[in-house]
Amino acid sequence: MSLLTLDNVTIRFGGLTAVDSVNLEVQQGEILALIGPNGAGKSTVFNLITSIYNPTEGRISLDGKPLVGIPTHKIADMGITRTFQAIRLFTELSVLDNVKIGAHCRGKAGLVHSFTRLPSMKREEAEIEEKSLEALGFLDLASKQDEIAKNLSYGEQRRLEIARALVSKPKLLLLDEPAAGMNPQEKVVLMEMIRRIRDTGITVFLVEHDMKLVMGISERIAVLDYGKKIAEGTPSEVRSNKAVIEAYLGSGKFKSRIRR
Amino acid sequence: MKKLLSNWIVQALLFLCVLGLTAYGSQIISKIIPTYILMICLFIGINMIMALGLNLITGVTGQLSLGHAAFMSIGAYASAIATVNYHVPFLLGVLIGGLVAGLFGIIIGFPTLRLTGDYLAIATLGFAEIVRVQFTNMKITNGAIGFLGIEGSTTFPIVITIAVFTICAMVWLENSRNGRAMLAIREDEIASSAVGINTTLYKIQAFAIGAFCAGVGGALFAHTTTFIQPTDFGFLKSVDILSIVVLGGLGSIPGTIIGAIVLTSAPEILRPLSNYRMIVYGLLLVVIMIFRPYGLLGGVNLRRAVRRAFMLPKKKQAGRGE
Amino acid sequence: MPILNNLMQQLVNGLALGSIYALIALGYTMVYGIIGMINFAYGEIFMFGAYAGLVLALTNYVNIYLALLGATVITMILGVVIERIAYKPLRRSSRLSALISAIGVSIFLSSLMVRLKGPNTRGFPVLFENRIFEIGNFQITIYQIVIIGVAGLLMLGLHLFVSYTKMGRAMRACAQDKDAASLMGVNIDRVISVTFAIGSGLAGAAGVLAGIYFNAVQPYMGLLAGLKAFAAAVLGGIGSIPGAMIGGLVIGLTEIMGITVNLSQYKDAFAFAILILVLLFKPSGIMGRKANKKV
Amino acid sequence: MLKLEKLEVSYGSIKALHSIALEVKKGEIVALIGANGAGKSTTLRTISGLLKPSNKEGKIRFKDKEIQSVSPHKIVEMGLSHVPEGRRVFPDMSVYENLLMGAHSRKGKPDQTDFDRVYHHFPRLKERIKQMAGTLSGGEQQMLAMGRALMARPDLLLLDEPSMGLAPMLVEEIFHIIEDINVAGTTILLVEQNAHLALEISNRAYVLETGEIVLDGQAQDLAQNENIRKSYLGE
Amino acid sequence: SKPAEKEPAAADSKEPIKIGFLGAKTGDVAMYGLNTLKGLNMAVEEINKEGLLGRQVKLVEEDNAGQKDQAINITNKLISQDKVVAMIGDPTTGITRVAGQIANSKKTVIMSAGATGTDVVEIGPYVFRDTLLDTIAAPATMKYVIQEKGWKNVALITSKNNDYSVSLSKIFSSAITDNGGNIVIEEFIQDKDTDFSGQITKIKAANPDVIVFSGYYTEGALIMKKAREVGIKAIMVGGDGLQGEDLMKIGGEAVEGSISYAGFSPEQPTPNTEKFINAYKAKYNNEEPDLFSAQGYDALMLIAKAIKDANSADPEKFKDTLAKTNNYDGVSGSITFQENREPIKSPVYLLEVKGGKFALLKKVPVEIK
Ligand SMILES: Nc1ncnc2c1ncn2[C@@H]1O[C@H](COP(=O)(O)OP(=O)(O)OP(=O)(O)O)[C@@H](O)[C@H]1O
Ligand SMILES: Nc1ncnc2c1ncn2[C@@H]1O[C@H](COP(=O)(O)OP(=O)(O)OP(=O)(O)O)[C@@H](O)[C@H]1O
Ligand SMILES: CC(C)C[C@H](N)C(=O)O
Ligand SMILES: [Mg+2]
Ligand SMILES: [Mg+2]
Repeated sequence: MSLLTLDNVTIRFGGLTAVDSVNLEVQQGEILALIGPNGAGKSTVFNLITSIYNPTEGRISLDGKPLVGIPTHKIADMGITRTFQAIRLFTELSVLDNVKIGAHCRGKAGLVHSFTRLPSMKREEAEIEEKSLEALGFLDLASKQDEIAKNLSYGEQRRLEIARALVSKPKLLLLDEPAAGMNPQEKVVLMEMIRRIRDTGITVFLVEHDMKLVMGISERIAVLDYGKKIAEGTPSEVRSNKAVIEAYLGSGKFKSRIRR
Repeated sequence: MKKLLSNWIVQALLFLCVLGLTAYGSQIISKIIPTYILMICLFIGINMIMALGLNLITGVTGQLSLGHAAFMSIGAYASAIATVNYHVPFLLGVLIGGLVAGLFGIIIGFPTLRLTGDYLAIATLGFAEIVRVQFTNMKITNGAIGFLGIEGSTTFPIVITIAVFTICAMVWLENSRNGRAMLAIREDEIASSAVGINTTLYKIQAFAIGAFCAGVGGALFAHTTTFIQPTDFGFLKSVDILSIVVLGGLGSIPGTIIGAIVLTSAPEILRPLSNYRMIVYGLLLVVIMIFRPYGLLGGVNLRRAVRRAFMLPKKKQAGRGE
Repeated sequence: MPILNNLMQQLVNGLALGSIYALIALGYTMVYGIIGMINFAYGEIFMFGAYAGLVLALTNYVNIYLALLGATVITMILGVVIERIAYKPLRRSSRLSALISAIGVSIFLSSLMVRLKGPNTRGFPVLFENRIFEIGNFQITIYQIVIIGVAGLLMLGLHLFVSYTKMGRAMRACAQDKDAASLMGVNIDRVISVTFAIGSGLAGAAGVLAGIYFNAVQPYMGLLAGLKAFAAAVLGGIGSIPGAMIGGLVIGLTEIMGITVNLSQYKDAFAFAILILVLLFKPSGIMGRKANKKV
Repeated sequence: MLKLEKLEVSYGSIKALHSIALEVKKGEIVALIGANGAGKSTTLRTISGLLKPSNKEGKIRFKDKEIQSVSPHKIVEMGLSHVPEGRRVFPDMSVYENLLMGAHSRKGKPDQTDFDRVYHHFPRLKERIKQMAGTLSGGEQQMLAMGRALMARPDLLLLDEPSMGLAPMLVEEIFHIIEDINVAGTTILLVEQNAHLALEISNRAYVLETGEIVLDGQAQDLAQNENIRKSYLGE
Repeated sequence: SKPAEKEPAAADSKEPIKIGFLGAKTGDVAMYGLNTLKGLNMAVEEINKEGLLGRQVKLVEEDNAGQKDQAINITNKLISQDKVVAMIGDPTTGITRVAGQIANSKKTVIMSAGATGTDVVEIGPYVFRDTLLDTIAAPATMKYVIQEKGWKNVALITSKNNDYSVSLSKIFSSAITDNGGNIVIEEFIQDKDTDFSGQITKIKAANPDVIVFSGYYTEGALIMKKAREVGIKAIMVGGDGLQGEDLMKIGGEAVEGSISYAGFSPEQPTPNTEKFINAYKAKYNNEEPDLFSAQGYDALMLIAKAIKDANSADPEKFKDTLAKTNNYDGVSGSITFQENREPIKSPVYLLEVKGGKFALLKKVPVEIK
């Protein structure tokens, strides 16, 4: 059964149709990739799923429950968390706090608890801390827990974003270009991490331009171009799809035109 | 021993002891120190309480508010009306002042929280002006003529006790789930909602608590001056409180405390300069900001600094994967 | 019919008052839009301009134009000096730090003026004869015409300058990303100085004109003027020059309308209530572009 | 064309670069590769004047003039352009105005041929000429950042990860453009994570690790180097 | 009340007798404070020529910037640190009330040289003022305006955020009806407003015989300028808030004919007043003294006289002497303290602006009960 369903989803910005009647299903437990040229509307799809934008037309549902119109913060409660293409960390806070905040929707303590400090709250705090450290360890950031987020290098910041999204144990994790800015070596490590995340039962839906990574880990790939879905299938199907090659992949064999 | 200390009942008892000692100690102090100094300390305390509230709104949650004096005035008038017209006991009056102000914090919170940055700032400023005009035109407040006959019940021990309580409450809040959510909102609203933080809720919480503190401060103020007028709560009052927060170090509780001490006593310390006093005061603000751009204690991790100063070992970190 | 008459007259009154606000707001929004800082000392620069104009006007050798020019030049220099000393060191720290520094400057300037010129309100000498025109059943004075005209022209001029000149573009670039602008070869310090010079010069000129129009100059006049300018600039949309004009007019008209409907005692509340209401429906002001929330 | 000597840079108490030396000759493409946080961007930011060296011995020579204490806008005027990491387009300006900003340092008005050259490489920019840069997609913004730098007709172009976030086809295109620009006479210092392509198009390369240059040489040689293949080419 | 903290200054010591000045030198109301201070400094000079009980008088000046919290701090400082025997309080009612509470509880004399509102001297036996009371002068003025001049239709303007103006308007308002006049329009402004076109347009339509404005001269002058501009012929009548040379400086032609009252008039002065005016002009660069400097001067003189008469600088003693002041010939009129310490000043001077100066229109003697 499909976890997330996009049904005829369209969004327009003024005259521009950024996402155009897209139908898409994300299956429970899979790694699905969304690829397409720059400006095809991939990030916009993520923004639609997380209610940062509201679709002009169409329906989106998680486990059959509609998502359109539900405020962004409730989306996380329902089990979808994400990372951002342009990293959005809580830059002045410590790495550990960043992840703890990621666990927000798993906590219950309210204002009264803050002031009374009852044992139930302490227990919850301890639990959150433990989970957070676990998530940091998972993404190999444990040694940086006291660092201020903005002082991390780009690649570390990307991993921290994933840790923050992961700590709430979502059903569906949306990754927007997780490998951007990483070198090939780091990408290999990242690939391994994404696989391990999936193995804990979390469905992964990612947008990425690095074909080695996309082809390497996804079970299925959907392709967008000018807001429309132009292809969907297994990596090998997509790789050989003519339209995809023309619109997106290119030759894949870059050769310097100049003899040096 | 350690286990005993983490029991909340023991903690609560300890806290009450501290409060009691503070109250008792300050009672003694108030007998020794000359009234002039004592009154300055009293105003430091009042300003500290109000500034801690604003620090929660602006420093922790990142919502620039230029209308804190409005909440202060609401607390001042509400408590004055309660104690004078309805003969409510003083401390209850203070509580009422805080609650009414907090309620207004929520009321102003709802519509204006859609606004961000400077748009929010001007909306809060506008709100404060509207409140002031309203007080000027109300019968029960006696308009511009002012509200007379308030008992001078505020004492140094009471102010210090409330200030200590406020500080503790703020420290607790900041280290809780709620506090972290507020910090997250300051850093990035979109990312906050993406991790499930109801930004509106926490902003309103911050406004409510911040306004409550301002209301309590206002109530204490009214019962110190014994006479209040709408002009006591103008824009410049809001600016004064904001200056305390920023100059001390945005988001820093120790900073706010230092800020309140420095900025409340500065006009008094500068008295010998006589006619040049305010000129120098203005310069002082500029100079402090230039030399400490993040405020007196901005960017200083007090806990770490203390640890370093006393060479205490770092807290053992659990789950360190090495 | 008299009611209608009255209404027309009140409209003219509101327009003139609004133009004054707009005039003050133009320079404000300029600095505001480009440095991205709430320049709380702006009102005091306005006040300094008014005093400079007054002092110049009181010397026998100076006519209105020279007084205006002199005040403009003096406030330009003042603005640039203030920026260099009090704001530049804070450019990379939090916006609120600069705000407090600006508050310090404004306390400094107004207290200094009390020392220099005393706290009294001063009238302006008559620099040119006021004349009253009766159009149909309502009146408009030459002062009002001048104010409305000058505000309109300045708005147009500034708008063209910022939108279409190289300097104007550099200013906007600085407003959005200073490092990137400097990588384009923009001399940030110069752009900011020019911005402050223009903004402060406008404040000075507005000070003189407001001084003449209201005939009242006072060391603390900057506070209210600064607040109204801030309100007008935000209402119109931060950084938008036509917005500042519209914001000023809306606030002026609202105040006068408050008086017209017999709520004089609430007129300021009225103006701010309108401001808040407008913001609730248009959270970035009348002419403000919606903040680009692309994620 | 460009020469760095004993350059050290710190962020507060953290030293990001330890005595770097590096040279770019006229007409070359030189690649600077290294892991995240190695200090590549820091190096570029220091060259273009956004950061200042933290030591006195640190020297940067551009066209035989010392520029380590010259302000960024003067360096641009001397013919050095820097496409910063993360694009940094002006979000509230149109694409067209962004391009105009690129030509800011040049005397007089940019002519149509400059625009045509940019449109030729990036036809999409022409489609979006009136759109606000802030609403462009990530890739579109990268194109704009590149296009904007071209408008300055620089002698030396610093590129900080130009392929980040670009679709594969565009990555290729960007690298072709880099070559074209180079052929047309612009010297290039290129920072890239995509070491494959970077080494493919450059003459020489430097490898940076935690603020120190650990290796340098001809690009082809480095591409064959065992260590490099393992740590930077992911093989 | 708490015990006094200070040692009563021994009468035979040669230490100077300290008097505090508590007023605004900066901030919105600085102008009143500073003018009061000028009068005070003159009084000090004069007293010190002869000495008081063989001692000198020393003025300790502090600036409260018009703020109540600062006023509290200063009052405490003056009493507990500087050990003043008396304070010349802030000229505004608001701060006098706050400082009065403290001074009274610390048994230090305080005298305001400007407060006109209610609930000032009621605070206690140490609180005084030497102002002409609006409750006496305002009805007298209205009687003149309505009955003698026959201006029955009144436009009443109040500065809504000014406590003085709001209180005074209430008095004016009942005095107008008492004397058979009627208020054809009531308008509101605020202190620091500069544009009054909206209100004036409405007033013009109401066509009043006279404009009664209860606020300060700055706004008064600007209102009249606007009124003349739109062709209103009626003159302005107001309280002692209109007293100040700046009324004419700002208002010029437009305030010609305006009527206001004061306990002080530079015209037809008593010999005492004349002496004061000349000395003031000599000291301050040919500036004319105003109501506040005159009342400030009188306040200190009154206190000095009480100290002298009581032969003691102990406030507990000389406050009673002070309270018995009868028909003191001050430069701002003759002053008598009633039973309840409220001052009666006689006569009330009705002044008219004539040729850019305040000219005496009428002296209204006040009966002392
Ligand atoms: N808030 C907005 N206002 C106007 N246009 C927008 C907005 N958000 C996105 N767009 C436009 O929608 C299109 C799709 O953008 P989107 O960011 O989804 O692309 P993308 O597929 O993620 O591209 P990339 O791979 O470069 O990140 C782009 O042309 C972009 O300019
Ligand atoms: N503004 C800053 N403040 C403090 N430290 C910084 C700052 N910018 C960078 N650093 C630190 O300096 C080091 C070098 O950073 P730099 O950005 O130059 O790396 P990079 O090689 O460009 O990495 P990437 O490939 O991730 O872009 C890193 O450790 C980083 O954490
Ligand atoms: C300064 C004075 C005009 C003050 C006024 N009389 C008052 O009582 O407040
Ligand atoms: Mg994207
Ligand atoms: Mg980098």
